[in-house]
Amino acid sequence: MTEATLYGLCSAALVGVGLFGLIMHPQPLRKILAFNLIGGGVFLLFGAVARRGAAAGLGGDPVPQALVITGLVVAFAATALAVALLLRLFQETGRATLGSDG
Amino acid sequence: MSAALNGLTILAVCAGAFFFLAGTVGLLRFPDTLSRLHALTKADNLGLGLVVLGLLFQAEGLLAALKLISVWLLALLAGATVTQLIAHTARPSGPQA
Amino acid sequence: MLGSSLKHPAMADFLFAAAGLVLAMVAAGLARILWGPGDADRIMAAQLLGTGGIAALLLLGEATNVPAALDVALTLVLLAAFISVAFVKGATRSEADGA
Amino acid sequence: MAFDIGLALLVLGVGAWTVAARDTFAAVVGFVAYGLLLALVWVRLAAPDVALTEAALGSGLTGGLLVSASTRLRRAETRAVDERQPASLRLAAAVLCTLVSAGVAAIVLLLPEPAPTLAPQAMVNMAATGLGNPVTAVLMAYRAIDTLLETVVLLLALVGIWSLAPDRVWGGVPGPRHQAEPDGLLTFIAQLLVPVGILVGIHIFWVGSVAPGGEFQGATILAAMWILAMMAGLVDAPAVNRRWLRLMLVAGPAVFLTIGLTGFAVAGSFLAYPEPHAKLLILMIEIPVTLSIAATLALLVAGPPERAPGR
Repeated sequence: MTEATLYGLCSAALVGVGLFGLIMHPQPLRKILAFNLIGGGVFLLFGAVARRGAAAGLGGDPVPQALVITGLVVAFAATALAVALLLRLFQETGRATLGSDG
Repeated sequence: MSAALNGLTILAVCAGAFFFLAGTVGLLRFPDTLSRLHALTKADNLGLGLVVLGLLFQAEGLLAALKLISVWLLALLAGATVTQLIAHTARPSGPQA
Repeated sequence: MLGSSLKHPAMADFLFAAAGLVLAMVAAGLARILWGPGDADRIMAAQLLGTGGIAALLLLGEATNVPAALDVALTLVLLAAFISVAFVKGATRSEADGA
Repeated sequence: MAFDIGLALLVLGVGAWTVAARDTFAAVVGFVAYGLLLALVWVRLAAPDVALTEAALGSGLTGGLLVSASTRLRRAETRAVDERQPASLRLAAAVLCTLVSAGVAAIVLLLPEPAPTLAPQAMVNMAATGLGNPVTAVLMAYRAIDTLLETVVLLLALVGIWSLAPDRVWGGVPGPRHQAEPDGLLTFIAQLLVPVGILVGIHIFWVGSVAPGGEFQGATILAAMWILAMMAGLVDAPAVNRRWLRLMLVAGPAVFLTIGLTGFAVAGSFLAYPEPHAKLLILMIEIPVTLSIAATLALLVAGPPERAPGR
């Protein structure tokens, strides 16, 4: 097994673990964390694909690597927006949970 | 000459690894927050410092050496200051362990 | 400060093994995050992981000839300090919120 | 290989802990550790540019944001009753997630052989851009439109956050006013770290054209240093209705778009750079874009306005 395959399998497991957290946790902050966990897994999958594409004297294919950098920035923007919404909810209601009766 | 430098690298890196071991043991074994803090700062500073020293013997060029030293100094500064800040926040409620 | 073009292959192996060793010991320290009991302990465990992770990264970069590992280490150490300050500030703000 | 297996297991273990932890703050600390380990993984996968981004943004800035949010929400979290989902739901979710993981794993194992790659094309065309780092070349030349749109996405997220401000502080100053203590520890650390951090940020931006680094990584470090200076009370956050601030935020995308549109006239298509000037044009885009991204990222962390704008 190559290291690309190894980390690819690791990414598959991370996506599953993150998805589980996203479904099971009632608190929004935990959902945001799980969303970022899934993100890490997906980016790692791109990394494995990039590593497999090593050619022309490069250790990896630069195109998926650049896509991951773009993805990380967008994931950060989404996280910041989600956190701001959550803190605003907390300020308004004193609660940090979703649902009808908290 | 190169063999001597390699020997120094091995010596320093091994000593650094030992201090990381000591820090981990301290973190796991010491009874209260403040003494763990004490153990940790020692391990941090010396472990990373010795690894950096070891790698300095292998560094290519002045910039790389400068970066290595900066990593250590920054870790030292941040670690020491942050440890103090944490000690302050840990104190009002007392050691929590 | 001799060029690493002269580096002995055994040296690369040694540095690589040392990176693994430091990482393994730091991983053991991670158990602290699992136990808690206080936030301060968790931050400390993360800090040990941070320092150990940086040491492992430096060793790895030298072993596999990735000079950019130095920049990654510099970034990590700066951002680790940033996170710790955010923790202290957040804790004091939480007290202010509750007052 | 033993190293890689250990590292992969460690990443997985920390990831699982982040989900399993009962306490939210512990989970956040786990997430920061997860990011640090991922940076190591990226070095192993021969992607130092991504390792830098992960260290700066994925773990660092995101970690700081989540740490302060979780410490502030502490009070609300303890009040929230620990509602455990029913076992049947847990089982169903576990089965679903296992299936998803198995699907992704199957994709990994069934990837085509030999692996398709754009690396040779990237290398062949890199000379035309005058750059020495293929990842920067992809971001700034071949896929420049993605990068342009991304700077716009960041601005949209910031508009979204600002629009969460209550009416009375509309256009005001984000965050509380942090008091500087002249002899305080925090002031001391900030005064030492901020200048060094700015230097490192500029260095990482600057080497990005020939070595791992670039505008996103450099901008993230600059943003973190600005926030650090705000938290230490060295500077106050600006009111978000300030004209200079608005200009700083849009300067990057605006210059990018202008040079992109000029591409129609001088090189025949949108975002095409005339060859002898490619490097100069890319640099002309990169400098304002870096400043704009740094300001946007810092304000994304600072959050919506909380104090009325002063005059």
